[in-house]
Amino acid sequence: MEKPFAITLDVGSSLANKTGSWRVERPVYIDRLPPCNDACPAGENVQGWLYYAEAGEYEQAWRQLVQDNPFPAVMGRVCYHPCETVCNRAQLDEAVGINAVERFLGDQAIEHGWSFEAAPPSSGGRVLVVGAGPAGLSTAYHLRRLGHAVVIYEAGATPGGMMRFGIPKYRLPRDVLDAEVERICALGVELHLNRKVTDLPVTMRDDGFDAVFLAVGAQLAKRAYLPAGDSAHILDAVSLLHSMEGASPPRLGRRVVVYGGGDTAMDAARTARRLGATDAVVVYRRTRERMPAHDVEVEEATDEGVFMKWLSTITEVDEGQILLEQMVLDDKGFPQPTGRFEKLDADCVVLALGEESDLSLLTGMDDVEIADGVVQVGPDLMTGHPGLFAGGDVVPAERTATNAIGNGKRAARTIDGWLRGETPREPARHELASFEHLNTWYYADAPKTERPRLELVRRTSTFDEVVGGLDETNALFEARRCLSCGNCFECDNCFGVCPDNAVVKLGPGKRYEFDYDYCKGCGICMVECPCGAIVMEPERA
Amino acid sequence: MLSQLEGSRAVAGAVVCCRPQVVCAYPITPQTHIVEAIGASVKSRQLKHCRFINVESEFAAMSVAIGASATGARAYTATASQGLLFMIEAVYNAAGLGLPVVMTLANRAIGAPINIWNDHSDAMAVRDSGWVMLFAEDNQTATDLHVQAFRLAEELSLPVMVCMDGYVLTHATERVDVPTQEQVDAFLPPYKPRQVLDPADPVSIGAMVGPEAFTEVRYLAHAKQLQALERIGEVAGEFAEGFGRHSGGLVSTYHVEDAEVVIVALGSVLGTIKDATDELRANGARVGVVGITSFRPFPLDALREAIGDARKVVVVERAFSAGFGGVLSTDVGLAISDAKARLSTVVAGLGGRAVTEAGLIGVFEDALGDRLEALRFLDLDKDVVDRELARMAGTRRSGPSAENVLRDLGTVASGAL
Amino acid sequence: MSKAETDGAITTTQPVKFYQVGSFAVGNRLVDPSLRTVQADAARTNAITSGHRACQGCGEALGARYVLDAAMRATGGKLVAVNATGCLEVFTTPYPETSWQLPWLHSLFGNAASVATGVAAALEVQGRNDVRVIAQAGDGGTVDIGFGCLSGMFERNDDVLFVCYDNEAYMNTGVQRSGATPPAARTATTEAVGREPGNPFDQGKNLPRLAMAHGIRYVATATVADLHDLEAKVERAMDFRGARYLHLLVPCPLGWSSAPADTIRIARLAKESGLFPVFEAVDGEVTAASGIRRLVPVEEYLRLQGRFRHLFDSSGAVARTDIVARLQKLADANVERFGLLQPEVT
Amino acid sequence: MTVRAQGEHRVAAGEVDGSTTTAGPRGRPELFQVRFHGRGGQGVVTAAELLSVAAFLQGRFAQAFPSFGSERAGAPVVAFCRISGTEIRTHAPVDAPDAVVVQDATLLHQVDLFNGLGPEGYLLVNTTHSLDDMGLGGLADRLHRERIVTVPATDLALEYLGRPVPNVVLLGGLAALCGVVSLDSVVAAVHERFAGAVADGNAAAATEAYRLVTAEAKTANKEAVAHA
Repeated sequence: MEKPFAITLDVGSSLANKTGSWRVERPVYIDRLPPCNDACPAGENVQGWLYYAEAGEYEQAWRQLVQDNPFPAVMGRVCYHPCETVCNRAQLDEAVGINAVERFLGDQAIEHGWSFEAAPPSSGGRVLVVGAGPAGLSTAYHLRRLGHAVVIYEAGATPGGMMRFGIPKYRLPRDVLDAEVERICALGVELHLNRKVTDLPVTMRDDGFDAVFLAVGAQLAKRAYLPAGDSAHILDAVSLLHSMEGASPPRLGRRVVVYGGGDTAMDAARTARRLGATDAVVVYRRTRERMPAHDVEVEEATDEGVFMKWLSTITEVDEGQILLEQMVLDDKGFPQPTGRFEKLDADCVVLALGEESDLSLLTGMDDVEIADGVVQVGPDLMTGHPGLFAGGDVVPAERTATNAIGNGKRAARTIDGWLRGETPREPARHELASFEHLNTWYYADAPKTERPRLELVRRTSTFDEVVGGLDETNALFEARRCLSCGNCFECDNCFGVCPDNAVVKLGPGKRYEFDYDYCKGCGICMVECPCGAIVMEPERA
Repeated sequence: MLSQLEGSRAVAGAVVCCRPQVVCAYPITPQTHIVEAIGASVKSRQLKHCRFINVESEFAAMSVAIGASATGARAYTATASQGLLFMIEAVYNAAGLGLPVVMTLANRAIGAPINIWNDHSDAMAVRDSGWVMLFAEDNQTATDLHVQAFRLAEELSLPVMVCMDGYVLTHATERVDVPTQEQVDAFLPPYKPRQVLDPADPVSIGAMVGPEAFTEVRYLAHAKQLQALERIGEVAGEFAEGFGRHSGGLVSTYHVEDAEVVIVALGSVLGTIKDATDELRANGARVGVVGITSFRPFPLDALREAIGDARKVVVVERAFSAGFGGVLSTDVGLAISDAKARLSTVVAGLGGRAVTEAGLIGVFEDALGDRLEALRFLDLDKDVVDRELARMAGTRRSGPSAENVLRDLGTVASGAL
Repeated sequence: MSKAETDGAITTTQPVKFYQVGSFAVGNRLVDPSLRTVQADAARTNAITSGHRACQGCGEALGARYVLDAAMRATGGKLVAVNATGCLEVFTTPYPETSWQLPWLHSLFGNAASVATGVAAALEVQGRNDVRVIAQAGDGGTVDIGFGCLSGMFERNDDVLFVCYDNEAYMNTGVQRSGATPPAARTATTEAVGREPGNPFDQGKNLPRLAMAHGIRYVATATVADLHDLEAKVERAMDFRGARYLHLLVPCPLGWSSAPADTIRIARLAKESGLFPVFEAVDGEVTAASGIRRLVPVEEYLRLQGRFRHLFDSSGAVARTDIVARLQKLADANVERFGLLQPEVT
Repeated sequence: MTVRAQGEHRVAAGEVDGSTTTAGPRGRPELFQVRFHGRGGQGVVTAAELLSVAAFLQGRFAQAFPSFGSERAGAPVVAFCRISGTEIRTHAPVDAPDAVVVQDATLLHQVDLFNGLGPEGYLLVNTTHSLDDMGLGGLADRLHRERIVTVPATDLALEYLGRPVPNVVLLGGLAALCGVVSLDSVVAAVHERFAGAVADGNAAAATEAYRLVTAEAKTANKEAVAHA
């Protein structure tokens, strides 16, 4: 077509005009640290595995998850999920049910018998792990994946530590625990049961280990002196819960008093109900607010008919009866005696005053510092003794399985570094993806899926699992509630809202890139990015 | 086919034979009979594959034509006077975009005072719009020029305006040989656009052009007009072959060979001038006539040649530029600038004022006797004008001149002959 | 207690939706491509391609691409666009470059509707009814200088979709007041001075309602903030024959003196405040209105725009409570008229 | 309207048929000019056009045009017709008609009907009254008595057409009065323009008018002779 000069033009010719020169600020894609990842004691990349889960790629999601935590099925039951506490979605409607999805993935893995990728060829390093609790097993798992030979010496007859002896069946069915422990062993971890280490230096020397991770946990119940009659029936929570794993459950009587305010106290009281106690009373010297037990535990306990007695101390125990003194909190929040007393019928008293570690195996190791009954370690979890590391309940930290697993992962990294003679670099942490970084307009409203709970009658009569799992539909639903804070989830917004077509779409999983030839730097993409994965950076002057 | 019919209908018949595909109509006297007749042909399916669109204004009429033409359709409309002025922005645009729209202009005066009768003020207002402007001397020419107009327009990708005097031609019933469909089909090939809006080959039409290219664009518009100057004569020749009569061309001449005095004019007044010429020649006066058919492009050379050695050139025109004088005269003056002929402008027939043979004979005689001023208003009632001038000088609030003059003449507006 | 709690069942089924997508984001890797917007498609037309000279954050450049890409999909690429004079025309086609990637014609400021009528007529007589016609203009070319031709096109029910990109003033000539300029807005010809600063109240032309009064088949309003809604309306418009009208709100960072990055946010607030009702009308009757999702007071919309700066003090607090109240009244009236706080009417 | 003309394209001067014609102004041969007076709605313009068609059908050149104006129904209107054996080039209005046709006698005292009508001119008036009744007796001194004729055209129209439209009827009278066109070509023109009853009625009425005028002219002639 012979076109009239200047007035009629060939289409698309403006591509010759590179408007990128107009730009004083340039958009840049970034990844921010989602609050859930930031808060996870086990260092899980929650957003990372939810990204796969929401796509229905469950095995992929599970594999992403176990990069950091080999116990999804256990965690999905017993973790107190700090991730959900900080979830940005909570400010929209409700936090994403991360824990429920984790459990779903863990159960899927067991159901389909997914196993870990085989460990890499041996690095030559040989590490002893003392104790097959969450910390020990986690360390062993990660060390194997780093190519080291790992041997676990476990004093008990079964692995799992507090996951088995501290957490009742109705919260964590044993087959689930066994399955995930077994999967770790299958990775080539040498597990020696009934092997109590009494003299660590000797063991280290004789069995020729290059490094040791000490994770014996805290198994000894703290005792308190209570004036008691000869016939008074007093036992401690640790041995109560421990004995639940044995053949014959202990007899407690109809009226059980539990003394203490931690999760263990709740477990003990709920166990008592299940063993037939009509009255299960938790006596605690302070108030509900100051109680260390997690809310969910307290709620479930009270649901099941456990009675709470705040601001009380047991001053005397007799057959069938105890004497309580009422307390008041002083202005510093410490309980002070009031001199007022009351009696309470009780067939037995269970003491749940916390646990201590048995550190006798360290006798004679002067370079290992012990304070307040726990081993002192540096940020790399190494004790004063070269090559001796410690984690879990034997070091100062919150005593939860999740934290222990996190310790194990961290220890494995530092042990690996120590064995290679390197100081391992902590992976750089991105800026936190806080709520203000999000453009929440683009997320539709979607309330959390409640996990079904077992009928109350059955909860107080049997040890069936109380909290059920999600089926696939609502697991997917829950996963898709994730806002993917700070991490591109390919919603195409930047691609769509650019007035200059200066965003290039790279295809599924490949995200996008900016075409700086044409980007004028208006910043609409930054404002309209739902998850805050774009920042504007000034152009160099 | 030889017929006795109204000029408007003759033109409508010719346009219908040209098979326009989009015809826009907005009523304004004295153009209405043309589009009415075309509309009837479309409704009766005599003219097929044509959309007849009743638009809401002349501005829309030309705009619809622009859109249709740019989409490869043969587009036609007609207007007059105020209507032309109302569409003038689009008139320039059609030319600027090089769209071969054909339009009939039924020449009529421009108000105020409002006046529905014939003169050429409207055509002169779009003199510089870039359109080819052809003037018809009678209804035969008017009819034939439309057929040539589509041919020229589409060949050159330029809009063409055929000017015919309102009422004097549009409403006159005369003998006209109306082209037949066969003749027109043989003469006018289907429209092949130079540029077209087509999804298969998209282009952007109507870009914004800055100082870097605007002069070139305007020059090209001029160059196109110069091409038209070549083609108009040739097309008239080809038309004569196909239709057996001569119509169009750049200029027409009558007894110029030995003329001392030549009158130059546009449109239907030429017939009356020729009658006057015969009268004078019968008494031995050497007078002649040059009719300008192609006003744009303006035929400088052809005109110079036609005027030859006349010592006096009189431009009789139905328009004028207040504060200056003749409009056509300016162009004619340029054509004879290096000849020794003296030029006079006679402004005649404004707003439907009759131009009589007697009056024209007077003009010729005064020209021959060197009594003709440089600028004369033919049949001007000097007394009326002087009285109004006096009134205006006398009282600040002298009121509207038009009404004053009518009152002075004792005429009721437009009632009398 | 939920059913699950009473019978101990371990499942609660819920419909699986895509909550990252909602119905708001441009697309999402998880949804079926057919549920994504045209803009999410890497193979979209880009009817206006890169290199155009629109200001940073131009809402009109964005809106025009949204509309035309959607129309291109709806028509299988058989589309012709006619453009009135204005920003859109100037920033897309300065010789020697054009940004358009479809057949496009610019004639004059006031005649886009008529030119489109001519294009449609030409296509019809050539038997090319598969090719569709869109005419587009700014608010000036629609409600003011272009209104005569537009009304004629409506009245004749010519087969044209006319799209008004409304940025509420004459931006191309330096932000002068138009018949679509909202009350109290500062423009170069309604300066923010005197007792009633900015554009007077009780003026202006509501073109969507005028279009409805013409009884044309389809009339809709939309903003650049809800792409799904906009594209659905363009597609719907293309299902009808005859005259159709789409009125699209396109914020102008220059004329509204707002941050270029806020263009879409401001459009969103215009709708969520009720000041700009988003609705659909078929055969002259309102058939659907997009409900307000997160209602905001008008000042949240006004505060982001320099053209309303005179209504606030330096701290950003409302200084002219009287004027803001009048504007809020207008928003409330829209909420009332279109039932914007009720669940979607459809 | 379109009608086939007798003879070839553009009949040249002198090639006209033998019907009577009088000399036009400035002695140009065969130019005959008619002015029609009537009121808007009486078909004045149609009358002029039909006359031009009738002439055209006789192979003559003709030109018809209205007095260009914006008159509404009822207002006095004028139309012209030029007939010539040679091509008509002028487009000036008719200032000196050879014949004047008055379709509505009530115009007599409102408009100067006889302006420019020379002593050789013809006058045809639609009326049932006599010239004297109308106070036009004096005209006999200005014009040849036998060239002044009245016809009850409206009555004839009512009789033959059922409608009071005198224009075509008067054309029959004009043909008889001055023979500028033949009755046959008037009838032919009528049939070209109209169809069915309207055509037939008009033709019959025109024919009757032709008969009446021919008769009246004869008696007028006799009177003229007697006076002499």
